Amino acid sequence: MAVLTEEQTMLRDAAKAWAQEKSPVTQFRKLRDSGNADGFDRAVWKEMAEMGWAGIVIPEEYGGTGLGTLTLGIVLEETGRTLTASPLLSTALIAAGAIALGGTDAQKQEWLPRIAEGSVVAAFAVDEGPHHHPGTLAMTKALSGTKRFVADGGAADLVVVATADGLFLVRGDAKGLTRQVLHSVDSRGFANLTFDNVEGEALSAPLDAVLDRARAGLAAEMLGTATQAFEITLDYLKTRTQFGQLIGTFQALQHRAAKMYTELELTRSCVEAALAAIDKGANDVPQLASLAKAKASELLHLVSNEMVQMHGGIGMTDAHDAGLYLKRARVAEALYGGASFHRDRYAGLMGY
Amino acid sequence: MAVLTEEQTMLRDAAKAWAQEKSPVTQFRKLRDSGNADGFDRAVWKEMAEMGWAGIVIPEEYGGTGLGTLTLGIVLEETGRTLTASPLLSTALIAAGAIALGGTDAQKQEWLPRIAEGSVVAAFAVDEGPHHHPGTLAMTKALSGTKRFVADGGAADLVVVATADGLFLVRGDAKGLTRQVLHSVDSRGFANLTFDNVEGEALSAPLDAVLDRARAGLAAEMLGTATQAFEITLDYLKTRTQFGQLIGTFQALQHRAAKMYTELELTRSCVEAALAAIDKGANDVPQLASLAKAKASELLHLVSNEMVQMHGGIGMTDAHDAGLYLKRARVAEALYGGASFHRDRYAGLMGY
Amino acid sequence: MSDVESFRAQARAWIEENLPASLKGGGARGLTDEGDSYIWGGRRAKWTNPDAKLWLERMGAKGWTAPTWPARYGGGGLSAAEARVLEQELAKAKAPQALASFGIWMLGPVLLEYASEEQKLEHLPKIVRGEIRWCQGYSEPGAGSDLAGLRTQCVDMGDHYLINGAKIWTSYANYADWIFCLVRTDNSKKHEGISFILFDMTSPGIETRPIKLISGNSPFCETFFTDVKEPKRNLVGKLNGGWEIAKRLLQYERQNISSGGFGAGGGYDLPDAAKDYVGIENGKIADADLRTRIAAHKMEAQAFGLTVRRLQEEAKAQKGPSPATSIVKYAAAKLNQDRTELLVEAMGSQGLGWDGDGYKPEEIMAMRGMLRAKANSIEGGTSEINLNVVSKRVLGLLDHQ
Amino acid sequence: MSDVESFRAQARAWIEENLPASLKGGGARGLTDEGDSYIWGGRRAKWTNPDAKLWLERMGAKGWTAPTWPARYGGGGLSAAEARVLEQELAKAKAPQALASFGIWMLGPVLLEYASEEQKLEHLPKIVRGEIRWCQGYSEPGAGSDLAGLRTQCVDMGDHYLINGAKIWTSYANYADWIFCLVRTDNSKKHEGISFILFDMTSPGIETRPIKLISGNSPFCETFFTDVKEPKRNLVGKLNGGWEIAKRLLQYERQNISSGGFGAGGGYDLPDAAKDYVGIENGKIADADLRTRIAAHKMEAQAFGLTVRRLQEEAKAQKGPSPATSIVKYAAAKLNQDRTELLVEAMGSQGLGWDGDGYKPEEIMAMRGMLRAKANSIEGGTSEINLNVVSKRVLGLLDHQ
Repeated sequence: MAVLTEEQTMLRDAAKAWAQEKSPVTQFRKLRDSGNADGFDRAVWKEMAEMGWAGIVIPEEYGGTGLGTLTLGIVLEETGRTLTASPLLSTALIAAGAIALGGTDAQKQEWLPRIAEGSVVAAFAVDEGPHHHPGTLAMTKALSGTKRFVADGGAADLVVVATADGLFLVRGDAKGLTRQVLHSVDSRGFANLTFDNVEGEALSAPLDAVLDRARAGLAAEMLGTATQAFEITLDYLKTRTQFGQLIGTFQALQHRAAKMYTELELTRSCVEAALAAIDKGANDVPQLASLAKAKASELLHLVSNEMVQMHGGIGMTDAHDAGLYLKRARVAEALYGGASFHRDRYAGLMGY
Repeated sequence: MAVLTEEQTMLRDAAKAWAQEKSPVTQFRKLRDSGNADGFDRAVWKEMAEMGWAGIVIPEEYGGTGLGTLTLGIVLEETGRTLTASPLLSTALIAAGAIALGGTDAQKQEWLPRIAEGSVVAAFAVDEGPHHHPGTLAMTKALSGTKRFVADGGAADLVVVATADGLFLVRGDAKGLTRQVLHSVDSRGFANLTFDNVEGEALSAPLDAVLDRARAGLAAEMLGTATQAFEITLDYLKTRTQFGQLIGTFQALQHRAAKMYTELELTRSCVEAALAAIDKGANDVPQLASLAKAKASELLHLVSNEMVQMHGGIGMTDAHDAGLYLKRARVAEALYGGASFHRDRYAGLMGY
Repeated sequence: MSDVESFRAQARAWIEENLPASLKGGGARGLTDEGDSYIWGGRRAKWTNPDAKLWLERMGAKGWTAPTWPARYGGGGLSAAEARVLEQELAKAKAPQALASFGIWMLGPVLLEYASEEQKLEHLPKIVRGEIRWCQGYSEPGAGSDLAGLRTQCVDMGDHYLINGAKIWTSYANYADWIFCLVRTDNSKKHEGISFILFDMTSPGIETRPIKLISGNSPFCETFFTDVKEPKRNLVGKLNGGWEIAKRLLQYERQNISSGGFGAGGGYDLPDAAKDYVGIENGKIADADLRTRIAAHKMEAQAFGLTVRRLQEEAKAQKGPSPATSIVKYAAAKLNQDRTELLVEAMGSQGLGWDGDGYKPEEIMAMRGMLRAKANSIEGGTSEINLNVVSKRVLGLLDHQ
Repeated sequence: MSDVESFRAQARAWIEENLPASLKGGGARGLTDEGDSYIWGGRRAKWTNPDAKLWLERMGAKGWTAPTWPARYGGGGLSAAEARVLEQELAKAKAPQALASFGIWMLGPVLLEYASEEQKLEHLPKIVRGEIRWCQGYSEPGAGSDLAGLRTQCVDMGDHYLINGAKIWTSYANYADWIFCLVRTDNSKKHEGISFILFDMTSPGIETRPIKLISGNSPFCETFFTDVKEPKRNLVGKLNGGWEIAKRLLQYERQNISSGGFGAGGGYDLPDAAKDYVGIENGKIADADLRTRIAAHKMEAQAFGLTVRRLQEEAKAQKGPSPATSIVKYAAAKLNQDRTELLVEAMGSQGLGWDGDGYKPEEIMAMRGMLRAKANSIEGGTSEINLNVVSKRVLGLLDHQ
């Protein structure tokens, strides 16, 4: 854990308490079983906004607290721990960050206060094929075509659309915009959005800067998810008995647990460095964002697999939470580029 | 171990007995410490030839036994176990195989009987850069340029030279051929051969077929090397005590040992399949040869590292054999293409 | 013509004549109401395609559902060579497997070895003909990897046994007619207090509860026994001698579930999926990183296939399994998990679907297959147990003293 | 100007004035007759470059070889902030390290904590000035990972101790003046029978034998003690209380040998080597497989560097090391081994040289560095021991009961 300010520490403690007590995994399970089409509970989102989380990267003059990306990352980590489904990443980090970064004063005035108060849900539409490949977008300012696998795309009142001609803001009720809600394995609110000559407003934030915020923020959420998955597994190692022994006394499992812990610590450093670099406006944001997302993807892949394996048969049952972690893991791993994409990008950024 | 014929079983037993008793690693160590420039002991090579090993792939009419590549692979595995340094691979398998495959009757008459009796040492010169890349040879039939890292290139009486215009046979005393003997980490007889308009005789064997023989044969030797390295390590796990326990009772080491054993068995299947496919003239020799060499490279890399690690400090000393296995491993891994090269080749052969 | 070749001609002719037309050419699906492509038989079978029933009856009558079992127990009485020929001819005709059966794969072989003549004559023919569908009562909630820690009580009541307890991971217990079951007949010893018993699942006091898995399917049940009475003649082997039978049966289980690599051959081929979803550049899968990992995986798969074949050949030559067979289950599990993960990865966001219009059936199958494959390293002995077995029995390493 | 900034100005001026010209600008090699670039000091030092001696004397006189040690023991008496500034200024001037010393890295910190005032005054100033070179007598042939199993006997003879036994992996014992040594002073207990003692390597009865390593170097010795007599005042801490000191010293050892990633930053940079030896296609390393693995490794290296920095910051803020520091040694060892292996692989056959004309010095160094790095996961506690420590002390997992 990075050295936090007093404000950050208080916010983290509040977020942890809320997530563990008010929004444990049982809540997410209920949401999933309810077949909610938004992929999140609007009342819960309102509650989160009331705690000020929707405005963490929004300047005070537009109704936020302007505490920055690292601070929001701390909250995302805590909500990620319990698989809390909400538009915190897409709305409060990505869309709000993009508008704060590149919006005109009018755009900021129009959207940021409403995001901060939780009355607008926003989504970020990037990919046009099954793989993340922002370097080759076909959509232009004419805003026609299909954006795939848009997080919170079903519920969004506002869509930040990436095109070859830059970013655009599109209203959820814009003419020509149609949505196909997806039933993704993680039961979140993904949708395909089809644009037919839709009207939008240019937003002058660089795509890469917005994407790197998305990646670092998602990596923070994934770090939380992996941390809690690891802790649940560690608890099981300390309680499950086989052959008259706690299974956590078997050295082969101990070494695997120690390696997971090592990966958790290494990934934490990358995530925190990427978030801090964004707040500082540092030059190395692109490489740190790719590092954080790649490491978080590898970490969560490993930990979610080990969670199932170390739980044995019980981990294979739908009644246990391991499957929920595994399913969310695979989605988060791929979103905004998997480890493979980011290794390639990192090498390219470093010139080899 | 493949199901062997009676003849193969006898040969294997004889090879195993000879390698373990007459040519244990202490012999290789002596050779290394003597600073022998050939990288092998000519008296030992004579002895191996007298046992008929130099003629295993040579037809009976040319003084060999014509038992085939799989049979020679069985012997290579046994000599590989004890790091026996000899031109068995380069002369008896590669060069003899190339001439048997594509030589004119005159070429066969001239070279094969002398190879079978052990009076000619032959080498195979392919690579022109530090990496194996036979698809882009610059040397042509004019036979000018430098061939690098030629196994047994220092001692060779005959060199099979790969060029963009096909293979050529070049006599060791040919005008314009100069040699730079290398001090490689495995203390074998590698050399750089520089050709200045050298006279050679075309040999009409396909380069890829000869290379695939080289790869499968080397993989067999590496399988033996890895097998013995594993057995030495397993013995140490059964005798070394720490914390009042044999270290082989620690489950983390047990699982690593079991995984190595798994890799050994998987690799054995690939090596034997590649050798058998060569003897059958099967269509899938290229993919099986790449499979065998890639797997053998990965296996030996793993086992040689684990050998040092599981021996602890003693494995780091020059007095212990672990270092000799490690050093030979790295050379054999790279020769005729490492795992990386062969993964790429395999994917290409399979059309993706 | 050799005997084997003359058998081949007979087999081919028989198949040509008896394989119902609707099942020819492979690809048969939805043969039964369970919606899968397997014919499981049994008393409760419901046939959506009557030709599937016909095929089972014809094959069962020949004993070719269990080709090498003795004819006196209903088997085909074929030699190993003939059985291979039959297999080849069935494959050529792309005939569906006439019977998928834990009775044939697991129970039958141990009955042949351990059961009384009376028991063999009672059970084996019904297994061969697919009349009785069996399930396996091994694991318990507290006894997974430590199978011998099982606690289901079986008490000798003089003229019958009284069984109380619970099993878990009983495959398709909700569809099975009979169960082969490990029970505790002596509480004072661990391994030496276990017996192997068979009984009818319609006996009073048995309840099955399907377990929903993360893949969405329910191939397993929890099974509860409350004062279940069973005749004493259903005990196989000696009282308290069940552990030896249990271990032998596990060997058959591991061989069967892993020798085919958990079906790693089937479905969307990885390189094809990668080409379709990632694209091609200069004839290569466009993502070089993924391409490398796919190639490495395909090489592992080929190495595995060559190993299974080699071990079979060696076993034949040596009249017994090589110690190396113990690596097969571990390797097969890892391989299938790697394959299904790579398939999901190759499909990108299209591989992340659960259901609904947004995804093609093969995309849904890729995700569910990946989730299902997580069990490969748990079912039939965890990979950790497999590695323990290799290190102790094959490599001779010891437990802490 | 803050105090720290005014210190920066002073330090810079002092370095400018006192760093001998021949040592400026970095890259200094062959400073001593041991042929390496380190200044080890000690009574037996032979100086091939007298400026190296001068630099050590000047830095030692300031106490800046041990900047944060108290001035009364010869140290620099600097605050942590000042010490960082000094380090930065020395780095800017590319000054060679004035003293490489196990005395500073390992012994000094435990003397400050455990030694008597008299012992501190005797030994610490000589360490700071590089007058006495120390070696470490810990491991024994039968006691490697199980360090507490050591058997070197130290018997109380009334007016002196009598020491008999053998040590192994004593770094540079053949060059050292004094040794800090673990000895057994009670055979009836394991950990509670160990004491920590210092003595002069020129005492009669000590023999050192360099061990040749697979890398060709001999940085370690076997060291034999035959009836070595030592004054009783050289015992540090309590009799039979050495294990606590030993463990603390090991913490310093692990921190020191791993926090820099075993020097993973130095030498030929991997991507450069790959470009030079493999070639470039479309601006990328031509071998896509190798490129991917190099990128993955460089990312690990950056993650490691960020982690070391984070742990330092956390330790500062919390006034004590985070439990996560125990992962550093393990991670550093793996990282350096991966780096050196990739460098050898990138160089192809040019990375496979031992010596001779056929190879450039950096090529030979790549191979020898790879071989040397194999010890990283053994020295100062094996990776297996590190993982045990993490699982027990950090994760709270237990031994078999």
